[in-house]
Amino acid sequence: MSTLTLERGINAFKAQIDAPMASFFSSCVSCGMCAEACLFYTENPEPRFTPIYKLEPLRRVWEQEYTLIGKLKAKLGLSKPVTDAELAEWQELVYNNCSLCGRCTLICPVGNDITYMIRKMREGMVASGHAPEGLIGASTRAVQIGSPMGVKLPALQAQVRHLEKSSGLEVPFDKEGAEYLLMLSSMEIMNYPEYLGAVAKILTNAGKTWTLSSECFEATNSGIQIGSSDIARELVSRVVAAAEKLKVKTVISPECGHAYTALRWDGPNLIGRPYTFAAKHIVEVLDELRAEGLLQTEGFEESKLTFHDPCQLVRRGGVVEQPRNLLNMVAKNFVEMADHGTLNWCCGAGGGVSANEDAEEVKMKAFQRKKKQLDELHVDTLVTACANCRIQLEEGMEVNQMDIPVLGLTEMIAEHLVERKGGAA
Amino acid sequence: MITQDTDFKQALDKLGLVQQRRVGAAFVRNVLALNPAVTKAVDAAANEDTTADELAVAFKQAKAAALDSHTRCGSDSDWQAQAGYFVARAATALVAPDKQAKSPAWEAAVNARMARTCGHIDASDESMHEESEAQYRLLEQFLNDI
Amino acid sequence: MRMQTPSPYEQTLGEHLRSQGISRRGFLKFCGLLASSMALAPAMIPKIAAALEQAKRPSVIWLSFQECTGCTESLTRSHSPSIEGLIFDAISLDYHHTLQAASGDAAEHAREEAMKAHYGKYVLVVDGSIPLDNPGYSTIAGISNLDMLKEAAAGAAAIIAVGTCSAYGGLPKADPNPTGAVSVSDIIKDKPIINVPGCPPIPVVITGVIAHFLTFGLPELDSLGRPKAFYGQNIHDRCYRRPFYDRGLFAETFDDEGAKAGWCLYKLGCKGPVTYNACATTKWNDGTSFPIESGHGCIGCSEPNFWDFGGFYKALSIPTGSSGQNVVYAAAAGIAAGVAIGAINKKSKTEAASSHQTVTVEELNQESGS
Amino acid sequence: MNEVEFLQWVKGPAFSIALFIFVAGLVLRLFEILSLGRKVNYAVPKGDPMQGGLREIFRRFGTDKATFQRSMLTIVAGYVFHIGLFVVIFLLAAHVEVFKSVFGFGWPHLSTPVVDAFAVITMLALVVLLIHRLQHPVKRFLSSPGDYVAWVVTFVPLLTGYMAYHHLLLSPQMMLGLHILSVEVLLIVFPFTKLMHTFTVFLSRWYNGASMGLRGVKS
Repeated sequence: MSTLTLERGINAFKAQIDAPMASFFSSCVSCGMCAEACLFYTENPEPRFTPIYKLEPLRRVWEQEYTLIGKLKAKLGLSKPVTDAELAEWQELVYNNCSLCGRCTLICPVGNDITYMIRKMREGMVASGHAPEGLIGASTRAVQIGSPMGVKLPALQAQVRHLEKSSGLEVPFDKEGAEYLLMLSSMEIMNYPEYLGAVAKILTNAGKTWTLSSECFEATNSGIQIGSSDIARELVSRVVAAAEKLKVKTVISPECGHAYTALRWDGPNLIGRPYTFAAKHIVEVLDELRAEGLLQTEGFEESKLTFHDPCQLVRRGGVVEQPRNLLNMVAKNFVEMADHGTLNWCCGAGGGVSANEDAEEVKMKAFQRKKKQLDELHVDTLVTACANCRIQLEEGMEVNQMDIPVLGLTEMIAEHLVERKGGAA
Repeated sequence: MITQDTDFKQALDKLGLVQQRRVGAAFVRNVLALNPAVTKAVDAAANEDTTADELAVAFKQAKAAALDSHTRCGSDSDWQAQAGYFVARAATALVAPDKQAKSPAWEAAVNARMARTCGHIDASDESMHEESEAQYRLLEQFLNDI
Repeated sequence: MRMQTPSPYEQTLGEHLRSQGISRRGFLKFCGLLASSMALAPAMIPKIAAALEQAKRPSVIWLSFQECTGCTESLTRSHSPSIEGLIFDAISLDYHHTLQAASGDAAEHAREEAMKAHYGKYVLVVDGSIPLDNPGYSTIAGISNLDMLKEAAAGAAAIIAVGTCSAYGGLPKADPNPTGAVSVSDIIKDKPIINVPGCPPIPVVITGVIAHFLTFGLPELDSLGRPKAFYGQNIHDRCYRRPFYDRGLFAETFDDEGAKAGWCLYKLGCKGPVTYNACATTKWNDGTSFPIESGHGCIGCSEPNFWDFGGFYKALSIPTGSSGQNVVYAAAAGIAAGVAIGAINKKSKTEAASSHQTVTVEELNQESGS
Repeated sequence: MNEVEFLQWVKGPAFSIALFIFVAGLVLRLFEILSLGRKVNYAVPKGDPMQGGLREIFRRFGTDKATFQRSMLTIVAGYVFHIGLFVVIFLLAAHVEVFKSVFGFGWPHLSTPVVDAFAVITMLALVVLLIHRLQHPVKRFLSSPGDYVAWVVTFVPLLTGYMAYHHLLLSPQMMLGLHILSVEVLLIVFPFTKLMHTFTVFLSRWYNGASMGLRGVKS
């Protein structure tokens, strides 16, 4: 049986390097500003956590393979080939200390998309056998069981029964021709089952047809996080197959940022063709319902609250206004953090970081950035729209003894929902 | 005789906050074996003399227990351990500060059912139904007592 | 004071001048002019006078090779009464084929005689460059310039290379240098050589150098063999138009408002910033003016290779090559190389992509291969 | 070789060689980069990549307030020396003449003392940035020999140009020769060092901006 080798890793680097990356590497002037944009550096200021440095092995492969000077240097023995030991050393930088949040990409004065390159670098890390254990486990479960957390269909069905019983709502499975196919993240099934209830309530109330798929309910894509297009393709193909089989118009990506990126942006490129359906984040769908007048709320949250922008929504998805539109429907005292919207700081646990047990300490250090942002504001409540952000934020609050409850946006909207005539229950 | 959730919920909604906490405590006690770490919080909820300060302490402990037992994104699901998480969430709902508390008894009931289900979730049996039936009886008993 | 022999060659300069009826007062005035032209302090005048008084009238042999006689013209067209004139009285010009009365064999005979009589003591002045490609390019009485120079240099006390041709090769050496012209210093390596470049050199500088040689011996020279006393000044630094340069006011054409207003001629090709000569201070035609004052940029004639310096009317900063064409060729070469390298890059990328083996979770869960 | 021949050499053959390598190198490098290609994007765009690319080319000249505060020295000194370099390179009369000789057209220049002042400020900014690079833990850590080479080949032409203008230290020919030579060194190493960012910065901002535009990210 084949094994993962350094050679395969370098080969993956070579296959991944494209014109934008060559341009990015050519443009970097080592100004160090990306370090200041990255919470893994600002909260743990070791120079090796500088975003661009995390790409050093990839940069060297580019230089040695794709530049005249680099080829010359290599011939003259002035540059050494990337070694297995180096890649092993870089694992911590590429996985534990990067959540692919895209802040460096936004700040870089020469315009380098560092996040894009780290995502690509992970391809080589996987192929050379340097992916972290946690993500290997998640990817394996995702491929073999259908969920990175090993959640099986019966578990979802049990949650659905709970929901149906307690709410009286119908939660359909495999309803062909439904407008929406609702995807979930295992995080929601396991930790926040109320999310499903909230969406069910809102969609049903809006008079929309929607369904779950018994063949594929998991939207998160461990393949993207670990950085393997092969695995990511396998996982996203299941979503596409389910959606196309049920002939839905829109697939709803759950409150999980990276799932959205995987489904919305990477998916079509992984399968090599456009989708036959639209892919939207739940917040986008909710905002559309709001705009159509199908989502009406009553009452307001009295507490002073702020919104944590999930990085993949704002910086990699352009979803900035939608959550604010929704929040303003139900919150009177909504305040913004100093850096919000596209400039928001990551929670510190996305992009696969939270799947790596040895990133535990790093993750909590990174949370300090969020703490600083929150400390400035003195809010009572923190709202977000990503299950993974939510867990990290809750944990961070707990560790730092901050007494700010973290709420999911969808659930908050559902609580204030005005039940329409014609909508069920 | 309560036979369905709509009646169950309506009955719970009629109760005051302190009473909701007390009956909710009864729901959680029914599944407490799955996470004994929140015993103190459940006790605090059950006792109508508990002060706001004591509640706040209990709330913190329950929250900590919930965070302690949840499953991280990407890590392998352990439904047995996850049961403890739902017990802790149930307890947390019970002892939430007054202004955050939104139908604590209902929340506790739902989470307690989830906790019960967790143990059998991969087997997909109907234990959930048993737990809600148990809760209906507990509520009826509570309503009789007051 | 030593006893002088009756021979005119052995006369001291002082004696000779007096015999010519030049007063002490006139002599001191001459010394004063010398001092100022050499940029010496007035306190030096008595020393110059004393030194000149005692200097012997040296024998001077003037050889003209590939030249235009402009240097001699410059010298002789000077105004009288001039120091130049006086200096000519002060030396014994034993051979100068343009100026001497004798011609033909008689002239050559005079040269040979002077060389023999003053062997090791005479001063050799050279104007014009020496062709090395073919001795026939320039001969005097059938003797090649090279042979004549070598022979004359052998007995010379010092050589003064007058004019840029003899100092640096001059116009004959201009690209493509058809005669293989070289300077005196390219041939003669064992004698002190004083370069007095200029096309032509300023008359007073020629005579000043001779006077300096007579009074104080060899002058201090710069790295190009020029006496610092006369060539220590940068034209640009001494130029009266310098304030315009500093203010960034340049004439764009020879007849625009800027030119009329006397603005800096840098853009019109003035080489003043890299030229060392006394023009800006000594001036020409009895102190009347110098080229820049007449509205033309300095052509840098006292500098080596000035004729090949990218054109008299091109600004100093402009590269001499044809850059526009160069850029086109370079771009073409870049495209050719780029296409080749791009193809190689593309090939290795395609190879990498096609040799990619699908990563499976089974592989992930193995111990990574080493 | 005397100093005049040296000056003549740097103005003549050396400049031609340097200019050739510079232009050919630039073109070659652009081919090298662009030949690696980019995959077709099948995701349904949320916005116009073209617009996003253009927007980012310009937006990244500025920065948000917090980033400015965090990287103030880098940004301010960086701006000063980039503007200074622009003024010195493109607006000195002598340099305009050079460009005119290459392109066949020129443009107005600034008065020499103004450019001179810019040169001094630019050198100061560069020195400040070098010290910062040597002292700032991240910058020092990131800096490769290439970064220092880029600094030196940028600084030396400024210094020699300044000294040539003021007739300092060496003879004007020698200094002018060294100045031109240092520019030639700059031209030769330019395409093969980080100096290449002068051109690729627009390409990089474009690529990044196009990706942002496609995703509907407005910054």
